[in-house]
Amino acid sequence: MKLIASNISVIRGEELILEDISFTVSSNEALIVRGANGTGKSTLLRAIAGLLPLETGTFSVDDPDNEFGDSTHSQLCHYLGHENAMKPAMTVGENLAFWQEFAGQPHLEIDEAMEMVGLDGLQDVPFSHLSTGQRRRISISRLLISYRPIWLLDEPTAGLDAASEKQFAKLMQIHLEDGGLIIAATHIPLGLENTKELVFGEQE
Amino acid sequence: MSELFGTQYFGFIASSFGVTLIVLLGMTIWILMTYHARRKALAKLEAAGIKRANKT
Amino acid sequence: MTIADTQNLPRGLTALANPTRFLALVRVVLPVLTIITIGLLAIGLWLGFSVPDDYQQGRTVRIMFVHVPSVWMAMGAYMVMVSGALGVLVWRHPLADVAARAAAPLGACFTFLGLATGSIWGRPMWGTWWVWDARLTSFLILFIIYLGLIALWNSMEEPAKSARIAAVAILVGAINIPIIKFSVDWFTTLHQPASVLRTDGPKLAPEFLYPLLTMGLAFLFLFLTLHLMAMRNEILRRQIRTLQRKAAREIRSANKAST
Amino acid sequence: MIALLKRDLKLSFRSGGGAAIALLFYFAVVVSMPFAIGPDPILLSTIGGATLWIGALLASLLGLERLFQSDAEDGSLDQMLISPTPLAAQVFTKSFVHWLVTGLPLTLMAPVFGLFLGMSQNALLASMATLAVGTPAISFIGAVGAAITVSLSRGGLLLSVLVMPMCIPVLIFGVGAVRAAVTEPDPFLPPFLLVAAISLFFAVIGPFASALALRQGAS
Repeated sequence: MKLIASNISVIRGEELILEDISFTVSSNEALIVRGANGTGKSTLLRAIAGLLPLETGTFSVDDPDNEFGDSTHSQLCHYLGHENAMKPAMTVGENLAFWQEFAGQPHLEIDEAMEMVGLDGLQDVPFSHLSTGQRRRISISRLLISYRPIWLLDEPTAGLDAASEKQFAKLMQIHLEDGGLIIAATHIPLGLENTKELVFGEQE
Repeated sequence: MSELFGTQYFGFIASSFGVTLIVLLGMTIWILMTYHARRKALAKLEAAGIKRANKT
Repeated sequence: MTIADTQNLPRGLTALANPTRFLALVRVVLPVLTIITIGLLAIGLWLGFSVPDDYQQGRTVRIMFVHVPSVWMAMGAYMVMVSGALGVLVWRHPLADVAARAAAPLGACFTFLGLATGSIWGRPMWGTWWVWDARLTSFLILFIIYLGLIALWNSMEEPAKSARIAAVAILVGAINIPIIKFSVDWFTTLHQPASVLRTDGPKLAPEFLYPLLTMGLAFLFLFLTLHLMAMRNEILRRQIRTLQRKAAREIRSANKAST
Repeated sequence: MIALLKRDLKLSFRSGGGAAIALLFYFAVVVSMPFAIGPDPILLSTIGGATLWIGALLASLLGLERLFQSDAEDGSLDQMLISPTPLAAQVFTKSFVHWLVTGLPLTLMAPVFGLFLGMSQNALLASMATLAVGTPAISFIGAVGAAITVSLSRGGLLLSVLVMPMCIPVLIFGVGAVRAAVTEPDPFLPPFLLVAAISLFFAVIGPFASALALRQGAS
């Protein structure tokens, strides 16, 4: 499976933030998008996820063995933004149960996913009681409870300590080995092997 | 035209045309004023802009 | 909205897509429009005052020469906004939002005029300044819709994103106007049947019709002139905004370079 | 969608949920009316239907501002925009939950509050019927207003100004039906059915318009 981006340009507000960007990412591969703040890393991820209209260019998915039927590329994506997309008033278990039922294609069990991020046992704790690091890890576990081949990660390791970072790198590695692909916008090296780079802002 | 004045309806006709005149004139003047104000601001910015472009 | 995505526009509109060319066009057309407007206003007023009194309403019928055109233009302005909204959402025309945004204050003014002259016209006939009759009430609601849209535009920062959100608001307003009209008619049965806007053609004696239509045309050209000027102001406002943002960015990069 | 329905219902009754507050606000508006107008039952009963309806309108508008605001703030809105379920269906669900949490309780409590206003038996039944059929329209129209103002700073005030003109037909026919139920010659059914028609109309138009507004606001 491949995600192909051909001469993408996106306008946000009035400024042309992305101009004529093309790349391909195939299964078991990760694309690391680097560059200074405001050079369009998040814009690219939001554009792939379908949250931003494209001025020119298209995204297409090359799916040889027709594994995913006719769903559009944005329906094959998990988008992990700066926000955690969890309701503080509800408990962790309720939040994850909602997202598993809402997103469809259930993958890991909730307890299993929470164990993978090392937070097993917090099911009945209201989300508001968690620390920022724990909240981030719970929103990462959301990626595990329903299956999407493409992971779009915006500053995934923000708010994580060293141990959780290594743990998250392991999870990403497993996702790649399962035939998934990752596009991550980050400054900190993620410690993944098979990666490609896309650098913004420094070329000129 | 002459028999128009002095009738008790004169007040109403005058006031309705008066209101129309005031509102339409007011709108036109308001648009012209903003036009000139913005022209001046634009000119100032462009002038400053040009200077800044040379400096860096 | 770059110029690139307007190639699917009808030929004429593409030419207007570029703001600078539009400003040049405005500079040429404005004087002509102003002369026509003043001319029509003069003829209309002169005709209006030289016409004999109406047997029923006496002299106050002359107020109609101002009230009815204002009402027409109030609705006309909303039509311009609806086409602007469609221009933004369907063709993504860069000037569509400018046209819609420029038309709103004008529409609000004409609606206010329609209300003011309507209530003054009603005063001698019905004895009170405000009467809850169908047309005046629906124009009161239209006035609130206009003010709501103007408040919406003012509260939004980025013209590009706010253009599409405002366009949705305009279209939702447009869908509601017939419903509001129907409910207001049901709510009120007092107002005399609209003498001019009848389906079987104007009931008015011909000598009243000519001044009315002239004044109608005069108001139309007045609206067009003011609308073009308001659009020019809006384009200038956006150019100023872009320059200010560019200046801020240059200072930021200048600071970075110097630290 | 069912998941969204369950979650939003659960959320409304948790801390910060809109359910109880809207009902209390409704109670405050209705009870304050006799203090303003005086205890005379004849006068109160004539404006009873209107008070119940204006109270319901204001109480519904109160709860609408947070309809999409909370999702936008914590990032859920982005996930909703990406999910395969059509956005219009999600908006329909959220508006329906808003009606369940504010519109329905108001309708059920209307007869109780009507007693304070000295309304007759017919009037109480009529206002309950019209509110039951009319409050959904307010939720669906309000959802459009909420979607339009979600990305604005002080969206709440603007929401009411934008939504108020759209709710006037519902108000006119709603209160008209209540008055018709009391005064003999006027038929109750036509205005009542018109309110129902408006509700159904906005049940379809509202979600699509809101989805369009939400999608534009996301970029």
